[in-house]
Amino acid sequence: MVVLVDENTKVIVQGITGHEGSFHTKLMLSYGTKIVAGVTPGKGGTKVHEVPVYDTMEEAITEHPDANVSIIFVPAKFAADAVYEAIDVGIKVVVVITEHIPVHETLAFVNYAKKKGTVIIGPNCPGIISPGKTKIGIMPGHAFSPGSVGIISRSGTLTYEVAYALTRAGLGQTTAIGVGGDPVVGITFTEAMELFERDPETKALVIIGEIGGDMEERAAKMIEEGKFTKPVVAFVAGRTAPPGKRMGHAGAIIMMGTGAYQDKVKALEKAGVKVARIPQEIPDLIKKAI
Amino acid sequence: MVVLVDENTKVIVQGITGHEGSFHTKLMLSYGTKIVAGVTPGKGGTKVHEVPVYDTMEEAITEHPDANVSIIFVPAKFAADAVYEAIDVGIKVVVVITEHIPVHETLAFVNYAKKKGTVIIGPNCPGIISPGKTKIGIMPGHAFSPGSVGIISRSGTLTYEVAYALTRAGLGQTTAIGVGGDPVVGITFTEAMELFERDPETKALVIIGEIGGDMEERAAKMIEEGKFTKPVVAFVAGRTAPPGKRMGHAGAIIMMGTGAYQDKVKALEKAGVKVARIPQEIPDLIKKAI
Amino acid sequence: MKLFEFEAKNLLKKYGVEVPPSVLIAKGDDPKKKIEEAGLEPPLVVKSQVLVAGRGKAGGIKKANSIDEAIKLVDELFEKPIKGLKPSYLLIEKAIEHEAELYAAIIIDRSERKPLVLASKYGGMDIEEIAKEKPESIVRLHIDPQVGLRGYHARIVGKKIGLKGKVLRSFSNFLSALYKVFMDYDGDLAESNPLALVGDKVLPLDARLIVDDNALYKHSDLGERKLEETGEYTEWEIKARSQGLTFVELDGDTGIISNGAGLTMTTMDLVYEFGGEPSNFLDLGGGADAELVKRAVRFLFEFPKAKKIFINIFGGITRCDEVAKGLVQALKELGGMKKPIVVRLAGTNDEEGRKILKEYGIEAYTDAIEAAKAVVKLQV
Amino acid sequence: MKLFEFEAKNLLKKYGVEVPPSVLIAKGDDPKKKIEEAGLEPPLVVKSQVLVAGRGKAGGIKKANSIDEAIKLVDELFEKPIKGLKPSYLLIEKAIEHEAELYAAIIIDRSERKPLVLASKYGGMDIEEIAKEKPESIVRLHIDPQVGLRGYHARIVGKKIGLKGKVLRSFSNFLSALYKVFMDYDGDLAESNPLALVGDKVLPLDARLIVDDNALYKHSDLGERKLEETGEYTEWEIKARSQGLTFVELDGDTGIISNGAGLTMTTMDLVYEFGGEPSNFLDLGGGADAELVKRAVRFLFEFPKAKKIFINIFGGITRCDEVAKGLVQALKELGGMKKPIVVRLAGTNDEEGRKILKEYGIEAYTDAIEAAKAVVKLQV
Repeated sequence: MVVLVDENTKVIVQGITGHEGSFHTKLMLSYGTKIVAGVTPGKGGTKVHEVPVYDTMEEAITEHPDANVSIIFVPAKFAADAVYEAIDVGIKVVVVITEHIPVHETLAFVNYAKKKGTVIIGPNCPGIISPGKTKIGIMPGHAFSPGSVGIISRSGTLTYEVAYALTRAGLGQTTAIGVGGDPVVGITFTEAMELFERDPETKALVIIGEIGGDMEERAAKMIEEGKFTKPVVAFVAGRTAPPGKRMGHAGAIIMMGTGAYQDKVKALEKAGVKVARIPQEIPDLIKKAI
Repeated sequence: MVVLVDENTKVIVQGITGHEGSFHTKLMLSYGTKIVAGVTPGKGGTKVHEVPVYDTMEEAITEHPDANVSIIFVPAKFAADAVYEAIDVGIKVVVVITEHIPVHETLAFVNYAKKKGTVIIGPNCPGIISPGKTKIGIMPGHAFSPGSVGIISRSGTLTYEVAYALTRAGLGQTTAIGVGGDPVVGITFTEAMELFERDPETKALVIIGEIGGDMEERAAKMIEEGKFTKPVVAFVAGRTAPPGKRMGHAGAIIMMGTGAYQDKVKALEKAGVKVARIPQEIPDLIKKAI
Repeated sequence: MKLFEFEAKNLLKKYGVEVPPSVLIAKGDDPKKKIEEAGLEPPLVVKSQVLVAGRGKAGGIKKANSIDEAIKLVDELFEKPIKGLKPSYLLIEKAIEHEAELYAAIIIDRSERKPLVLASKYGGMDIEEIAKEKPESIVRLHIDPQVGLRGYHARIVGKKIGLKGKVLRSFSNFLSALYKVFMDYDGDLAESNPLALVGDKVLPLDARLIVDDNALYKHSDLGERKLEETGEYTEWEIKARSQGLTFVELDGDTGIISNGAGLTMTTMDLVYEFGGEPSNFLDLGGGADAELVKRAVRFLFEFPKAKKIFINIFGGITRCDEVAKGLVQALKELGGMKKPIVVRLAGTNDEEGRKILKEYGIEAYTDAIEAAKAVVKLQV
Repeated sequence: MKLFEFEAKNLLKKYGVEVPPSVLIAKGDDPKKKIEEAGLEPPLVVKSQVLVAGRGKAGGIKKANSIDEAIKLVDELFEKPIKGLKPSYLLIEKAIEHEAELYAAIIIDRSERKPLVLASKYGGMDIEEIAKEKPESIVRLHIDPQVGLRGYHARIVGKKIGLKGKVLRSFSNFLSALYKVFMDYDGDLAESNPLALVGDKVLPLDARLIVDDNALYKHSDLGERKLEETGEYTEWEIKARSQGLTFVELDGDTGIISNGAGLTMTTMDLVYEFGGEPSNFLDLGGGADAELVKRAVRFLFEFPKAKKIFINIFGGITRCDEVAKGLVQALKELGGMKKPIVVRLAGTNDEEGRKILKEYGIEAYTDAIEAAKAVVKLQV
């Protein structure tokens, strides 16, 4: 078993006819991901890389009732719409790649998804991959390999970097989830950790954090309380970032006295987590931990 | 057992210091209703008929954790607020006496209550009474008497009229619920009927309908489908009301081709319900039915 | 409150909807100047701004092929009553060539407690007519108010009424705006009929908005509507409203005063049942005080259709002693019983009420049927 | 986007909040005339409209006991830089006598994913200071966005910061309006500090609103904010932004270009780790094309602090071949490598990228550590 998605997952791509949507549909297909349909309003009836395109999710799901995951490449202005559309046709995992979605909109659809029992990954995230099985996201597939390490991360490129290092060290991955870099995201570290805790294939977990917010502190608390029992290695980006400056995206800013690098590392180490100073140390720490 | 409320029900009166709130608190107390607290913002610390008054529901419920029903006499402009406040402190039955609440506000709080598992009675309703046990509403207590007939009604005064006729005919009541005269209300006929169906003390039911809407038709359908199995007698007000005219309140208007008197009577009779031409016929019809 | 076509269209415009170019003419305006200032070119449509349904069929909408013709129509339509009502405003619009007429509306579904979108590819006639003639053409979609009407809802509806491509996008923008107006303005109804199909977009040729009267206090920007303008009320109904009375005029001779919509209707039913005919519906509502009762009695004394009066009160929130006091005060001030009155009191404080009336010399009934029979029997 | 005090107060006013009487003075205005037109009487407060925190302590707020004094202060404050920034506007307000200074704010709690109300009876200092000095005084209340901030939420908060009776009602109205502004304008933060207690009401002496940059397209009524006015950006950061680059100036000599906030920060961390010091953070973001890379490289060539450049790319949505193309184009157009560059490419299309660079004569690294060590070693 792996987490949330596997080789049988059937995917709908929302915003499939756009530049990024079309490009990554091709990459996902060549990775082996089962993409059964795409949706772009007004483009119904066309095809993208042999994938049939529909005007609405309702039509897509009627034609492909076995679809269970959607991935969204829709521009920020229309992305929330696409999320609600996916939830309302019963999609249970929605991966939101789009960045720059207004945070009030994210707030609203994340709350709505929770009530409907839908898992949102993102927004502003690289997606989810179960190496060798399926890739529902924009990560470079060759950086990953099948194995028994789980990854959860707030950063896209850093995830690839770490997976690549693990892969080169012979440590494959069960699933890697990029939870997204926005201040408000769907699935959080602790929610993802519950899934990894239950997954028998996952033997160890890598947490890739970032300054800002308190997801890392909450993860540490969960470990300390004994609710996550597998070995964990962490890395937190932004050790040398000056406080108060917004580093790239809104998630990575130290505000209101929370989210500083030192606080996160202290909390993680207190919970017994090994914290790497640079990402490339992670494979060795994992090997020592398992 | 009776429906929703009984002699152990502990009541909070929201808007207790107002003219109507204070007057009916007195009447309810003298009926034997257990009123444990009142709430009026800015009037905390005072008393009304010996009932302690608080500024917020949070304080009231902290001091009286056994309170489980609230009744609202707050003016229309602030009534929705009071409903949310009651729901959010965990009150499970909220009786909304207030009329003239904007329908969009009612729509929103009725949906919210449903999600939170709270029963709303009203708005624009006379309340609920279990004769001899408790009266949470504005009905004249002496018109009612304990017994085995249930009453559900869209009209206030008409309910008293019918209860009075039943009482004079020796037919007491288990519980009478005035669901309210607005176009959108909390508990509906069919939802109330589910409760009466499960109540062993209720041997027969009186439905007091009105032109407009389709609550009577839905009740008829429920009976026809065998989901309500006790004897039912109905009366529908507005037989001689001219169509298209708004009779008194917004609920009683025939619109969009639904809600006409004849349609309702036809549906009820098709389901085997005896329909009285005047309210005073109801006791005889009930006697024949049980 | 019903909004005039031009008011509804102004709101839609505020919410980003394209509407036909137009100019509003008030009585006394110079139509030629107004048309020229607005830069309107013929063909034009001159539309009587009245709130009654079926305005087109009643001759309230006329086409003009020249500005001169439009000016003539202005004079004509200002003088032309539509179902009894002369307009205070006319809307002159550019006549729009269009390929089809759609129907789109949002109402509240009271049973589902949700906003409901209604649409049909057969616009231009009443929704009741569409429901009769092309029931299968009506598309219905409930909206979860927490989610709101989103682009995809509009697209689902649009596709089902046969729209595609760019028109679908235009329809989606239109419907989203209509929903926003509906929600922001506490709409009972927001409607466009006909909604015209013009090239690759939709354009509302007509627009209606009915605002929940209970919510009007939130929308002071809408101004007030004179009852005379609505076409919904008779002269006496307007008079009653100005006195704060909930009154509906009927055709019989028995004046009815009761409390609660249900009981007042039932009182009418009772009078009919025993062979009488009500002259009106007058509901005191909940918690009537002596003052309101006084006003109601005085009103029915003046209302010529009412030859006799039946006051049927069952007290709940209304107290029978207050009713009795109001009645006695009214009779004292107005110099006695100008019309014969039958009173029935029951419920809260009925004994006190009965006592007050008895002191004045009125024997109030307890039983509604007896009272109804008595009032029907009264010869006037 | 941060709003100026006067902008935030204007919004609050629009939402029904009473604010102190005031007049806005732009550079070049006649303050005497403006004050008189506004009917303001001394005592007055003259407030520098700058967006930096700690304005009061920095001398940006001055009291005037006469109109003449206020006029003098206008001249003085227009010339006085607050933390390096001279104001374009001054706000002259009636000085309000008050009994106490409260704190009230609404932010988004990212963990709970809900709006969070923060309030304290100890206003007048930063929330961070309050959190340090009087942590127990901070009242927190999460708001379910579906329900909104209702009167009773405000009353619960108000009571907990010690308010009663009429003041409680005034506070409740204020907080409801603050919440509406926060929600309607996509606020990251809506704050009043100090919120003054004046008799039986509250009055915002200061007001702040930060609007989510991603939502600015919905709020064109707010106008635009020149980066120069914000006080948040250095000259080079402003220059970078105007070119669409996400750039933060730092103090070292190693220019950093990377993709993704996490990787860019980590690249900084790596350079530090091996003894170097970054001169900047420059994040290409997701899906950078050749054009963006070209702009970034050209920018760092111009940026004097960067003596050498480390380009660290791990391709996901960004394609390494695009990065390579952009770099090569930049070098060609700018006449070669003006500063030494170390490139590391991995991920999507990295082989293609490496090939393109090799053709131009650049050997790109695959391993980030080797690359970081190499750039640190470079003598410049």
